[in-house]
Amino acid sequence: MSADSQTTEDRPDEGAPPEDRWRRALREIVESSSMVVFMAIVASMIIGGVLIIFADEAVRESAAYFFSRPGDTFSAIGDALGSAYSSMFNGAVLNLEASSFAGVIKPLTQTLTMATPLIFAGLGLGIGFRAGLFNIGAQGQLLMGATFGAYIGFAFSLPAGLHLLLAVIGCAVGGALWGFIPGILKAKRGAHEVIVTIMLNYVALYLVAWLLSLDAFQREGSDNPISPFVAETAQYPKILGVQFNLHLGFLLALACAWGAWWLMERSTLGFRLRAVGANPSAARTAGMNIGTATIITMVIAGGLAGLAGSAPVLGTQKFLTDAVAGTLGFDAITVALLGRSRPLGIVLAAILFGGLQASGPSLQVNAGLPVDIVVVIQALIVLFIAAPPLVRAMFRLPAPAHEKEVAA
Amino acid sequence: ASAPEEETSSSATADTGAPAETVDFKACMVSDSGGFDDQSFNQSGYEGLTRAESELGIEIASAESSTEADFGPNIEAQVAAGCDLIITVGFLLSQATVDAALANPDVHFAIIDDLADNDFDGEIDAPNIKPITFETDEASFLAGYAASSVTGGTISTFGGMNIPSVTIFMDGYLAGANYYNDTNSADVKVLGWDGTDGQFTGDFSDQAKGKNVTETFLDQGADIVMPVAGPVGLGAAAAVESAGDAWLIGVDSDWTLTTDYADIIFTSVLKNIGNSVFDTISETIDAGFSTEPYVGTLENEGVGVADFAEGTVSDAVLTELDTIKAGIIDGSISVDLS
Amino acid sequence: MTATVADAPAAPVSGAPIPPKKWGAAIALGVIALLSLIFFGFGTPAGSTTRFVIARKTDFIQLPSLTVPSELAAILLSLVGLALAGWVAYRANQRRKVGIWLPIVYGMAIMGALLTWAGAGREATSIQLTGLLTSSLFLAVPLVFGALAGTLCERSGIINIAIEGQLLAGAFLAALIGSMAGNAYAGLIAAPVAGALVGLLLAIFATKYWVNQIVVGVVLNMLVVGLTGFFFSTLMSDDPSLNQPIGLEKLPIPLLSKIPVLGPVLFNQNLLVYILYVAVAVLQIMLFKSRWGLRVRAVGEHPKAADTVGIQVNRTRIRNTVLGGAVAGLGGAFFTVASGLAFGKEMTAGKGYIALAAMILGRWSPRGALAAALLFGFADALRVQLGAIGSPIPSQFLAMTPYLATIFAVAGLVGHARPPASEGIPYKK
Amino acid sequence: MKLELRGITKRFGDFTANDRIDLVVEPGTVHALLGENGAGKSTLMNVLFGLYDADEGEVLLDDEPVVFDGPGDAMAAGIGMVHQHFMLVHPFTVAENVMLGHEDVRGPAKLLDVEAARAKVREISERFNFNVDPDAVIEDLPVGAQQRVEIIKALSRDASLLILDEPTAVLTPQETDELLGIVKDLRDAGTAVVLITHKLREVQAVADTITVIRRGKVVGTAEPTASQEELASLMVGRAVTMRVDKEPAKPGETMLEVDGLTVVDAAGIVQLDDVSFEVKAGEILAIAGVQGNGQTELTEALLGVVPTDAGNATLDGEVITGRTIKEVLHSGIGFVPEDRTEDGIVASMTIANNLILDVHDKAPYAKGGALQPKVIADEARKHVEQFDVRATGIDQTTGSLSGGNQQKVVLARELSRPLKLLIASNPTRGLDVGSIEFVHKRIVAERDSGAAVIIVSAELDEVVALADRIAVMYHGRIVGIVPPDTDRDTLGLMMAGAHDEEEAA
Ligand SMILES: Nc1ncnc2c1ncn2[C@@H]1O[C@H](COP(=O)(O)OP(=O)(O)OP(=O)(O)O)[C@@H](O)[C@H]1O
Ligand SMILES: Nc1ncnc2c1ncn2[C@@H]1O[C@H](COP(=O)(O)OP(=O)(O)OP(=O)(O)O)[C@@H](O)[C@H]1O
Ligand SMILES: [Mg+2]
Ligand SMILES: [Mg+2]
Repeated sequence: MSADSQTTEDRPDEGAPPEDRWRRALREIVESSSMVVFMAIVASMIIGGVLIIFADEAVRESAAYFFSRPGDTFSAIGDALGSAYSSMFNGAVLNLEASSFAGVIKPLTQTLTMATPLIFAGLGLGIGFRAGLFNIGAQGQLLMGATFGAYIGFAFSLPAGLHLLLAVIGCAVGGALWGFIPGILKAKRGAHEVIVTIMLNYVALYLVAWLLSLDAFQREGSDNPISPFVAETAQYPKILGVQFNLHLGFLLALACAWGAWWLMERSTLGFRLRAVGANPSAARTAGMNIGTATIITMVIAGGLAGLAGSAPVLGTQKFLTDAVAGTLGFDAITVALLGRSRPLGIVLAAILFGGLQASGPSLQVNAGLPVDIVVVIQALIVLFIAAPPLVRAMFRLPAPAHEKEVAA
Repeated sequence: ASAPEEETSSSATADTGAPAETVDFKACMVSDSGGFDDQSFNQSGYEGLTRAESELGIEIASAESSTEADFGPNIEAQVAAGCDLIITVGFLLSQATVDAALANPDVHFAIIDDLADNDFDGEIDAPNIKPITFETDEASFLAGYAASSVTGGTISTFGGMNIPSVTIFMDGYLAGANYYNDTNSADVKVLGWDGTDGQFTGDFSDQAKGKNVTETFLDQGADIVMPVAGPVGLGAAAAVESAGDAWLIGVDSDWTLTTDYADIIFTSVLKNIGNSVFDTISETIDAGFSTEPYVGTLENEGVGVADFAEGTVSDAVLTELDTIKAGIIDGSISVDLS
Repeated sequence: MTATVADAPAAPVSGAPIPPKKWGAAIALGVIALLSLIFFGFGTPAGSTTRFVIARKTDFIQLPSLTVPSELAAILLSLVGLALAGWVAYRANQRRKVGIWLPIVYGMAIMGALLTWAGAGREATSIQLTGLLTSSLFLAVPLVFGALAGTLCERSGIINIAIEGQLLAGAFLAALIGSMAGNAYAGLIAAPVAGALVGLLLAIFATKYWVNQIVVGVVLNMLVVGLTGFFFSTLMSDDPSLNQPIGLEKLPIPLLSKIPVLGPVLFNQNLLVYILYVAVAVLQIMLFKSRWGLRVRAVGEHPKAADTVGIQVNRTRIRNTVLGGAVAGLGGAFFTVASGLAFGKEMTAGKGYIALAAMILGRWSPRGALAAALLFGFADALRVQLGAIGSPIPSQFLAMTPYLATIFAVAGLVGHARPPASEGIPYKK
Repeated sequence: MKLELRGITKRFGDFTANDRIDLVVEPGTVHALLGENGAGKSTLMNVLFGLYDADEGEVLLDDEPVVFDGPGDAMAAGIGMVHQHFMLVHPFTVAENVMLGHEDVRGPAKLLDVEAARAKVREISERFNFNVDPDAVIEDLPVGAQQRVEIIKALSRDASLLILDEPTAVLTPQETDELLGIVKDLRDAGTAVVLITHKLREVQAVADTITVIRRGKVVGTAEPTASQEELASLMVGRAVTMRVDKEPAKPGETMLEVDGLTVVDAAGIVQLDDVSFEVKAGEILAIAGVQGNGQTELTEALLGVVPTDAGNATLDGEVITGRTIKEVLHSGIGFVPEDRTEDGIVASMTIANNLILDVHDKAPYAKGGALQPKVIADEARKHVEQFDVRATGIDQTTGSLSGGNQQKVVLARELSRPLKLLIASNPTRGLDVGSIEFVHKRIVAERDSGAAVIIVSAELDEVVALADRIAVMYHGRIVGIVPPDTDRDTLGLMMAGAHDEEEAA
């Protein structure tokens, strides 16, 4: 409602003199969504700052004698915030303290590396959302993809290139298989995909834990639940040289983003999936098979989530454990929704998440913040970015002419 | 509170009273995804680190890993922050530690619960890593034996997950009970572990499940339980406490000191990670870094059992335990499951 | 069976409004019963016995334990399952549904076969029936509260993914306040406040700022994990007196608690469990029989229709989401004060997500939520029981039991579940 | 109650739906609001009812300015409204829907008094001959019955100003007459009534005052004595023929042959009972009948949406029963569904996309699995222009079109590919007179180009005007097929189940 009234306030009256060019340019900047993202980060910095100050020992100590020497408290606050924000920037964007150029850009490459699996999985989830399926199962699909890919990677010895190709396909197939199960259960039995995918996450976890208790999946000479290394021939090559972790998977993820865009916007299959997602009964009346669309969607979504599993096992960590999925599958849900289920949005949201994740070590080690505060700040940033109306209200920015809703 | 003098050094001063002059040494630690509150090896290691900070006057930094993807970046961040010694916790960090060690030959590393030998050639994979490991089964063997001597016939154990760093406790426990049965021709049953598989809660955080598992053991007639599952063991303790006629065996640290359940702790299987971390740091400062692996055993008191609850273990058994301990140390008694 | 399948009409397009004869359930039940016969019936060593212990040693009435010949019992129970599957097939041929008794009896038969097989020839241990049921209820408690919370929110159109965070916040505040007051009941009162606060945030972001409700939910979970973790490792570890394992005592209900088997299971519980009974019953009635419930459901189904008859859509949603948060928060007390435990980091261990599944499995009704949570609790208790007595199934597969059981339940028995039509969509004028 | 609207302006984004509208409704009168599809009638009423906030202007009741925060305020002030898009909660029963918002309750827990609500529904239903079961669940009801529920809902609240937004669009002629009778009674009792309808006959029957809106502005008023032609041209801005001009049919080969088609639903009820008929190329067969007598099932069985239990249908010699919907559509059938928002359009997709919903994977719209955006856009522009869809562009989402324009999108899609058979359920529901004229012309043109046409319509006028033969359905059977000049009384009797003139035409 408040947006409504702002819209009208903002509308140039008919017959009023045309808005002057500069004012219009300014207005466009202020209304733009990048402005909102920027202000969202500012807002979460401010609120997160309160927590940082609270967590900082020097501040607490100096606050104890605030009235005798307030300057100490303020300088302690300044130090705490300064070190937190600079650590964040140094950890996720550019390390201005590094001596070499490589050191300066390393955080950026780390951000992109961290974003890679999120792009893959986010794309899969985004396609599902647009086809009307709420897939909570990226976690399990990712794990199964990682398992298949890693197995191909360590159990076979094949020529370079071919080995990588097969391992990557293995990841996609593993994930697709784990997506197929809820797909077919929904199509044939009407089983709610949210339940089935949540449950399959756990099943995948224990299945992989069991596999890792078998000799075939363990390193020779060890009983630890860690797989052998994936052969070099099956690893993603590093694309910026060995000093950076950024690997070919990132480019593959971008290619998939383009592919997902093409699929959803330009292909007849994507058209069907969108129609089924938006109005199944109209889609059915127009001759589309809902069950088939459900299965195809889940297979594609699972395949992409499976590819997300290739990022750790073929790119960064290079072996399989049952914790290889981390929280990627759940983060990807937020990434997909934050990116409004559109490929470009998902890529950007994944890079934001990658950056937040990449800043974690620096925040802990350099700014001395506990990991929990890092989590809280990350949550706040996402929350504010997801709520443009709130950010506009906080900073008294005008609403754009067409308020876009945040919806899957 | 009064304002401190203007000239106080900026680094935190020890409040233990120990007159630690500041040493120019930075020791750092990276946890695995359990975090430093895990009531288990991350926590013990971290206690060693903070003790070194206050007693040795060194600078410390720590980083918790939320997921496996954080291992490498956390270590790298500590390298970049100028840490002299980086201690990583758990076998999961093995490869990340080796990678960082190879890339940074002038930084020193130590890893807890792992041999840093990922190619299994019997050699440490980098020349600047010190492995810190523990023969925990030696200690839990004693606990299993002692428990068998006081039980009504059934003792039990469960783990968080079926992984070697957990099951080594259970192996020794089971072997200890078997040894008791053999030497005393008794028939004590061990529930929850048969040498290859058993009872696991599936994670290291769900205390309620730990409580439930323990109640199930008690229903089956067990009167002693040894949870090897970090904080999940607190759930077990709650179940034992409300049952009233059972005992709990703590793991890693002495649970009469670290938990609120002193009354029901039969004993604890100690794994002195904190000491080993502290010793590694102080040795590195005093004598320079050595890659000599540290193996905690009964002999060097890296592992052990805490005092038994009063009035439980008979003097005769205490004497037997001393003999067994000596036997384990001199190799005449094997703690392996036969 | 194949012959009857053949004369069924051509498979309908999925979701057809007029479905033909449904064979899925009969086939699934038949296959499972057959597997049970092969594995549990014929897989049980001949001559062994299984001991079922019905009463716990603390029970008032000590029923004798029951020892059965394992192989025979497992075969008979599997055959009962097969016969029931046949009955379902017969009814399906007549396009008739079967009563709710059937899945219950069927489930008991197959479970019985499984337990008989698992307990065969184990002298030291026995199948503890009362213990199994007590565990089931115990493990179901947070799920019921979580699923009730989800139901309250989703019935009004707000998707509550933040159940996990609400449980955790409730667990945290219950431990904190309970420890400060030195009284577990103080914690029980504080828990819903924490959950309600999380619910309020969800409600505001969802209704006022139209943020995607799932994003808010996931983010709130992160936020609660971060905040409770932070206070746990600072506040609580600095001063352990703020985090004490204090517990609600059991309040056995006179007479009722003396009933064999069910008495100790249901009526020798602490206050939180009694609140649970009341909450399920009251919410079931209120949601489907009261003015409040009618309006809430209208808002969740068709907010514009509700608006056109003068119901305040967003106010209703906010109120319900806060109430739902409070219910989940109360459920969070289970993890700490109601179980006699101190707070631990992330101690809810994903129960919020399972509760979400229980809500859907229970078709967004309190009664269904209870049933689904109990099913899950039972499957979980079963795996603990099998883990305790030892079983040839690898522990990782045992750990899958509750999750697989849930998948079977949705795919085999429940089928199509329809959420409130407008959930997740912000109401804008 | 006297109502006055002054200078009401309502904008959606850049689009002005109501532009400074003034309107006065005196107590005890029926005020008809006319205007073509998308003129802004519903929007104006929604503003009045408090559903939308006006951007400018004010509302006065009995000369007092009022501000409604929401419909609750409007209802409290004595305004009742029957919404064009049903405001019914689908999983609820009729009684629950009717009581929603002003429930009778018992006891401190405010438990619902369902019996009281049932009684109220039964009472109103009987009073107006509506034949509505209070315990029926809305989603199981045909749209006609839903419409009656909406009316019961409004009447159950004794409003002193009643807004009826196209209440008769899906009513049978008898029901329409009953409703108009009610409107007159209410007026005579002093209630002010605003009636929005596209059926000029109804306007002439009950209106005391007529206001015409075009493109958001009031363009004039008319006397109730004005002829339909006058009203129509005032509305549309040009002369409109109110009759369907068509040549006599020249039936060719048999195109569709239906033989013994039977449909039994999940509950075991026979919905379609041994139905046989044929339609020749170049003729229009209209299916008449009171709603709920199997018409819907017949069209859906032909399309393959519901499975058949016996019998078959052949199109041009090819069996179409037992095939997938896609195959049936591609064999040359065009289908205009009964419920357009549910089955006809995908509201969140653009007009261009809705226009290719069932041909998106056929040339020229697709090539090798890839859509051809340029072709799609060009064709869409052509169709939008041809069918006069009022939209800001082909990329507007279909859901934000007015209902009439949504219907035109469906028709444009189904009529723009070569058809052997067109099946259309209520093709002109909710359309304004200008659009109806256009649609009827298109349907006749389809026939003349050699397609067989089946029209299902609740509108007897439409049936008689379009049909070359009329099939009457009753209780799942075809009780007779008669020529279009059959008098209405006979048709009425047949629709009531009297057997007559089997296979006459
Ligand atoms: N919520 C909305 N957002 C955007 N445009 C809208 C909205 N509601 C209505 N419109 C547009 O406003 C115009 C007027 O619509 P309105 O529903 O008032 O027409 P109408 O006169 O009732 O037409 P009909 O005879 O088809 O019912 C239409 O062009 C419609 O597309
Ligand atoms: N918030 C909205 N956003 C987009 N479209 C909307 C919105 N609200 C309503 N609409 C659409 O705008 C149109 C106008 O709604 P309304 O209820 O006034 O129907 P109408 O125009 O009177 O329909 P008809 O043409 O059949 O008379 C409807 O088609 C509706 O689906
Ligand atoms: Mg080596
Ligand atoms: Mg209208």
